[in-house]
Amino acid sequence: MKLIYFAWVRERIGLPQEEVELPAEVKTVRDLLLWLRERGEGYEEALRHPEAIRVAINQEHSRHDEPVAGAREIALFPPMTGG
Amino acid sequence: MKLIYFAWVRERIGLPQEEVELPAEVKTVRDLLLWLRERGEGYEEALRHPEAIRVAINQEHSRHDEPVAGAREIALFPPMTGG
Amino acid sequence: MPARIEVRIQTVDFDLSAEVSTLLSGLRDTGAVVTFSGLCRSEDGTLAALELEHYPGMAEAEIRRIADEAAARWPVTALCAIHRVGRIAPGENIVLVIAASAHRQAAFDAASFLMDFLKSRAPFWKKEHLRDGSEGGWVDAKESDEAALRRWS
Amino acid sequence: MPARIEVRIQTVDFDLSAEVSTLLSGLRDTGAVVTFSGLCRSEDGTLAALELEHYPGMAEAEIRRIADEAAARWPVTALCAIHRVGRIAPGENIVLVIAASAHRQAAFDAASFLMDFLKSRAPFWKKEHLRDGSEGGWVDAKESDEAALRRWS
Repeated sequence: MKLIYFAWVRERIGLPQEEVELPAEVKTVRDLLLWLRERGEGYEEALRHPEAIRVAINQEHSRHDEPVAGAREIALFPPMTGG
Repeated sequence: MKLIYFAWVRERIGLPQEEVELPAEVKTVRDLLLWLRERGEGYEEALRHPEAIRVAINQEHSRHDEPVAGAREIALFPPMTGG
Repeated sequence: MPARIEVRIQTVDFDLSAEVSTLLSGLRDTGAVVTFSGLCRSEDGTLAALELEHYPGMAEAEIRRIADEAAARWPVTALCAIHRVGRIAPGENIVLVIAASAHRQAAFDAASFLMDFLKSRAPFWKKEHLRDGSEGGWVDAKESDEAALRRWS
Repeated sequence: MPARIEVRIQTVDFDLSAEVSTLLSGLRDTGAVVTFSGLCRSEDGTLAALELEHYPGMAEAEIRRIADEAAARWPVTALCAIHRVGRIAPGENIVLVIAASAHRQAAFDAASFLMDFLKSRAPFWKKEHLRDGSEGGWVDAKESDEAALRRWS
């Protein structure tokens, strides 16, 4: 599965994107954030407050209780500040 | 005193403007409209429904109960349709 | 700093970009610009032109009073209103309002307020000329335009 | 007739008049056009530039979803949203929204709705670069922008 990061999430993790294999126990967006947070210092810094992270599955906004099964592309980013 | 007419008030009266001497009993805008209505057929046609006529005294909107004393210029016109 | 206010009545057309950039030139801290352009509709192809009449002197003064009121109600950096008069063909501009502010809501509100009051308070009148050569007569004022003023009181 | 909808994300600047006239070309019965331009503020002269990042693919798709929703809610004839990305200096345009309709209220509402949702739902992020050479950091989302969405529900 492809993970994409934007803005300060990208800067703190230190990668614009990566491919990951999710373990079976990662079922929801929230599970994904908590699992990622254990992957190293940059992840821990980016995802310290997982509730503040916005997530899009296949380029559509998703809530943290939505399932990740079958997603091709999941993006993590801060609240948007366009316009 | 100068009277100015616009749009269909001007067309029905047949004049863009005129100078008039108001008799002493014409005290308010409403008095003026009723007095003018007696001046001929065009006036009668223009001012048949005096409550529909908008009036400006010295280039500011005025109500029909306002006094006309001291006005330099009084304009009569239909409701505005600009914009 | 007081808002920059520009009011014009003219027969010639105007250019949106040129008016916005002139209005904003040298102004700092403008983050939001809302424009409203009112265009002459074709009325399903029946209209040849609108003829716009105004009360010279009062029209400018009344629009300026409306703009001053808008500038007192919202933190705008600049306001502009341009109204054309004379003969205007379908598709052409009739009126332009511009409101600039640091933030978007003030710009939207000031532009909308200016248009609502301009429509029902500024002394302009529209007469229709139809494509079949007849006069369509003077456009009636709409109750909905009068009603639109109430939301600002 | 369904509304004409145009969505673009680009690094280059845009011209207001050109975008409006392209959007409206050949459209009948448009009597009201509202535009919103969002500009980069100087922040009292401290800002050198904003850097705009976006999520390619999703940004276009999300703005189009917002525009489709606006077209379903108001009788608009055309909607346009252009968002710049990359480095943008104070005074330059960041975003443009255009809403066209037969009547003014629909055009004002659709433009305001589009901007409110674009600000809080379209995946764009701003980073500040300061004139003293330092990075000002990523701009924080404002609670007031989130609150602005509630008036449309």
